[in-house]
Amino acid sequence: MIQLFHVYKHYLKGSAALEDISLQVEKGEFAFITGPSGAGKSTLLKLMFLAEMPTKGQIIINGYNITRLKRSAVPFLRRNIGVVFQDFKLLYDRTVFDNVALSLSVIGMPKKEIKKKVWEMLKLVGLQHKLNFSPLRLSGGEQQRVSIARALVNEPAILLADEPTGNLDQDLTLDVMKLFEDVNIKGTTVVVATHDKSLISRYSRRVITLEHGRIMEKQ
Amino acid sequence: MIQLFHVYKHYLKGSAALEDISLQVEKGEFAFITGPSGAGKSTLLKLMFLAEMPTKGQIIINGYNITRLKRSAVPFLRRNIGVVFQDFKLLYDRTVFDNVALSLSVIGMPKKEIKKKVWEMLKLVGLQHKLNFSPLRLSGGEQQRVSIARALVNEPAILLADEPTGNLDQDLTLDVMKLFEDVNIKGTTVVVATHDKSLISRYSRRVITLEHGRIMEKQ
Amino acid sequence: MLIIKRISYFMTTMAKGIASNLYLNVVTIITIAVAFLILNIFFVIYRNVNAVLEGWQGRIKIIAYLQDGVSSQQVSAIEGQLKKYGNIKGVRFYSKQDALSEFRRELKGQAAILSGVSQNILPAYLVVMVRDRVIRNGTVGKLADSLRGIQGIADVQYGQGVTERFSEMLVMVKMLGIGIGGFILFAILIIVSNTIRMSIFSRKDEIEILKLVGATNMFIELPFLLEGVTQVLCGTGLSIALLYLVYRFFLYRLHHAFGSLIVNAHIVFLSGGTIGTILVAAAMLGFVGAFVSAGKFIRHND
Amino acid sequence: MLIIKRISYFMTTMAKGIASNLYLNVVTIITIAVAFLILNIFFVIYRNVNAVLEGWQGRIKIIAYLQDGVSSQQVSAIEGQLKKYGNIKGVRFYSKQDALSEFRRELKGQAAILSGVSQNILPAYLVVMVRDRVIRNGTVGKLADSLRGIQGIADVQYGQGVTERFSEMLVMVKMLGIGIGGFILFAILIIVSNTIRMSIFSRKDEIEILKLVGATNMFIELPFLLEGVTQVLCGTGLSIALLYLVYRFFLYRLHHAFGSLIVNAHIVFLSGGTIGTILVAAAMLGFVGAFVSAGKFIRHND
Ligand SMILES: Nc1ncnc2c1ncn2[C@@H]1O[C@H](COP(=O)(O)OP(=O)(O)OP(=O)(O)O)[C@@H](O)[C@H]1O
Ligand SMILES: Nc1ncnc2c1ncn2[C@@H]1O[C@H](COP(=O)(O)OP(=O)(O)OP(=O)(O)O)[C@@H](O)[C@H]1O
Ligand SMILES: [Mg+2]
Ligand SMILES: [Mg+2]
Repeated sequence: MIQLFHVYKHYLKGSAALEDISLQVEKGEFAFITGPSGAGKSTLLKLMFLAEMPTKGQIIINGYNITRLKRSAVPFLRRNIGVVFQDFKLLYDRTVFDNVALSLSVIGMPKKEIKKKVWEMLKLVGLQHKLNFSPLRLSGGEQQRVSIARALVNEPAILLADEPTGNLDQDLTLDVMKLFEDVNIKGTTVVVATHDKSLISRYSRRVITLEHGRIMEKQ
Repeated sequence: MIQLFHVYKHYLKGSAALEDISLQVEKGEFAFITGPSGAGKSTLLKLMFLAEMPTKGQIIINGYNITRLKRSAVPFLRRNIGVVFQDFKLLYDRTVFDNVALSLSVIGMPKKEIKKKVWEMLKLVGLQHKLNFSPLRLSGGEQQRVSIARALVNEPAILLADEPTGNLDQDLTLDVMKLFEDVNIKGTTVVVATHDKSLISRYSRRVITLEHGRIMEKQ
Repeated sequence: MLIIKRISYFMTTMAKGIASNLYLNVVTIITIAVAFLILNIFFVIYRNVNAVLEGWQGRIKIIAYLQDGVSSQQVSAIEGQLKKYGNIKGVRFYSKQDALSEFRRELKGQAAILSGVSQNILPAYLVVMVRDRVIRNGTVGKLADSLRGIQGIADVQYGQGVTERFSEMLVMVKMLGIGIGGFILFAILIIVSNTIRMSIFSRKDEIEILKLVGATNMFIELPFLLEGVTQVLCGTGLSIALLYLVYRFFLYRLHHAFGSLIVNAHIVFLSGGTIGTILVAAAMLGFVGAFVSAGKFIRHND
Repeated sequence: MLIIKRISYFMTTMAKGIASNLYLNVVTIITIAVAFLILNIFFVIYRNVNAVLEGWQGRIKIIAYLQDGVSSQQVSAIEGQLKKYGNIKGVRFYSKQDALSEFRRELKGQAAILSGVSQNILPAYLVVMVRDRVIRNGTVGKLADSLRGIQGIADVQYGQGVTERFSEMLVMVKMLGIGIGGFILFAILIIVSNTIRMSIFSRKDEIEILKLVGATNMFIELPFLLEGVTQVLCGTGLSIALLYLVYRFFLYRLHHAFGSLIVNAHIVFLSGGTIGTILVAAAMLGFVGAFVSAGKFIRHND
């Protein structure tokens, strides 16, 4: 469960990115965050997995108040959260396999198990034949799918996806959304930030709309 | 004018990215390249501005056969081509202003003129107030618009845009497309690679569809 | 424990890190090797200069001229008295006859000037060998003066001025040695910590991403620490190999050519124990360098 | 020309480059400074050792003992003959009387043994100063032998063995000097080219992007070349400043304390001309280092 209480985020330089955000995403919920470019979607997700700290307010993830969390506890909280980054954040000097395996390596899973899980995950996003490529050798959409695979491979309790289909064609977009729905059915809380109106209208899910750092409407 | 005759592209590792592509984009034309993820759209654009060399075939840009071009001539050809990269390719240790000014600096334009041109261009993409920010401090969509500004600021004869609206909301997408149409009217040849079917259907322009590295249909 | 269980992961990650930054690593290792080699060559020079000085120092002695006509009993008595001095290593008696042959030996080749010198004109004397600490303390003069009071001793000579200078020179060489050696060591530390920092710096994306997927600091740091240790070990190993070549083809030959002139002690290569100590120290240096750098970029960057 | 017109662009780009990589640049500059400082300190040591040896060398001379009863005309004739030798710098005559006073002076303090030495027992002699080149050639013995044949000369002495050893020692110090100096210079070159490469390496994205927007290689390269030159110049300047401190607070004082003992020449600080030469050489070093590195990453990477 994700709870935000009167959260503000001001970056050092520049105006407020988020202002007075209060919201609650239940365990197992599927929510879209939308809004125009620069509205604060990515910032909101960044707060949720502790990439940024709020300027003001309280954030509670899975029962932990993350503004009070000890530094050393951060990695363990993050292991329950899979993240698809808007800019992919892949390691270009590792193979596709290694990139996806990363989330499993850090929790000390045995090699054999990692191999099996990564292969299955890559197959789900249609990249099993590019296993040993560097992400540098992949197209934009392929890189995005590697990023998605990495976020999902350790079956996290929460999935945060930032513009996960920006580089995907319609067929792949549907495939990826199907994937998200599947993990959602298995109990994972899913939060997807997107500017794609057609995507949102195709799925009748909760939509949180941001504009200039404020929540506009809830549904 | 862009002409390709029986062009093939095989990357060192992996299967063929493009196979037997022949096409012609007239001076002043506006064309979409579309196709599923991994079809070869980015590769096709990369060939056009000499980021990659074709494995086989001839490419003629503005009358120059680029497969026969001297190395030292490459920069001068590139100055006539504006490119919006799928992954933005911004300098994160420079300001937004400096990033956009780059295309003008390399041709030795006086500082004062650069200042004026860059400011006007940033205003067109709605980022004039983020002039002195590092791109690191910008949202995904904002970074994409910086990339667009840099491609257009030196009024190139050819504009190649790879997925230029992947991170933009609908309003901004329309703004950017309007910008592209404007430069097209002024005589610039525009080639836009996109997987966004709705974008293509909104504008009745020529569409080149790729699939598995081959051209499927022309219109 | 996770760390132990995943040892192969850390080793392969380190190996991948080195491979992906091969150029940087090679340069780092060469730089470390060169720096250590400079230190070692300097060390050899220092040891030899010191050996020369110590050799000279061994030749410093006090000569006590005896009064004419002292009997051999009196000589024994004086010798016995001198041997009780804590600062005196040994005493040797030269009779008038000995004195003449010594004098002849010293002036060998200049036979002409000796024609008029007979046994009678030279006094008998005692050569007093002093302990090293006296020379280092610069108190040879004091000791000599105290001998002057002994019954039967006519005069005392000890190369006035020269002994003091030797002590000063020894101190100076030692100071210079420590100063320059310390300085080079400091330079090595700067270079090592710099190169390890570069290595971490060039992988800061990787560090960021590892943090985002939930890696602990320890997990991120370990391969870097291993890399730092490996780098410095390789660099040091290389420098020892190079040093051996320098020793084998330069110093060793030099020693055979001019050895007796410049060095009293043999120039020997580092002993196994010394090499071991150096390698352990190097490993620690690499670890500390990597740890400090890692601290800056990994731990303090949450 | 574009290059000239845009000089301010290149300067600001370089400055921005340095600022954005401030840490790397500071470390680079310090590393260069340290390396140059080591070289300079070594240079000072080398110069002083050399000076000591050259001082000793000045004292090497040939002594030609004259036959008893040569007249002063004969002496003048011999002197005249000797002065014609190209390898002889000067000749000085010591009469029997002079010889005795010299002998007294040398054995001063050991007055006891002189009591029986009268004027008659010492021969008159000539001191022959030889040119440096003879010593360096190691042909003092040959020269001495050729003097033996001259009418009126009874015997010739020249410190057999010692002169040859001095020549050998001089050659050795020079070899060691060139060897170690060259080695340190090589080490500096590795370090400099390494750090400049790192600097370019850390900005390879920038290079790629500049190429994509149509910059010529020259345009991309120039700021890096300027940066290389600036880095090495700053490093060298810093090392000269440091050297001055070392000189002022260490060597200079040492010289005043023990000067006469260790050095014949004064220890002086680098002259303005030398500093100028060093800075020009450093600038060229930086340029070459940057040019080579830039070649690898910029020109050969189209
Ligand atoms: N540098 C490279 N080395 C090897 N293979 C490559 C390289 N770049 C691209 N490819 C491969 O070539 C094919 C075409 O890639 P390209 O980037 O042109 O696709 P795209 O149509 O732009 O896809 P997307 O919509 O996902 O960006 C893909 O299969 C990709 O994996
Ligand atoms: N590190 C930062 N420092 C300063 N300002 C920032 C930083 N990151 C984001 N911002 C600013 O905060 C605002 C919100 O950014 P955010 O990335 O959350 O937008 P977004 O909704 O994800 O937009 P997009 O759809 O374009 O990705 C923007 O105005 C952006 O410029
Ligand atoms: Mg965003
Ligand atoms: Mg693409």
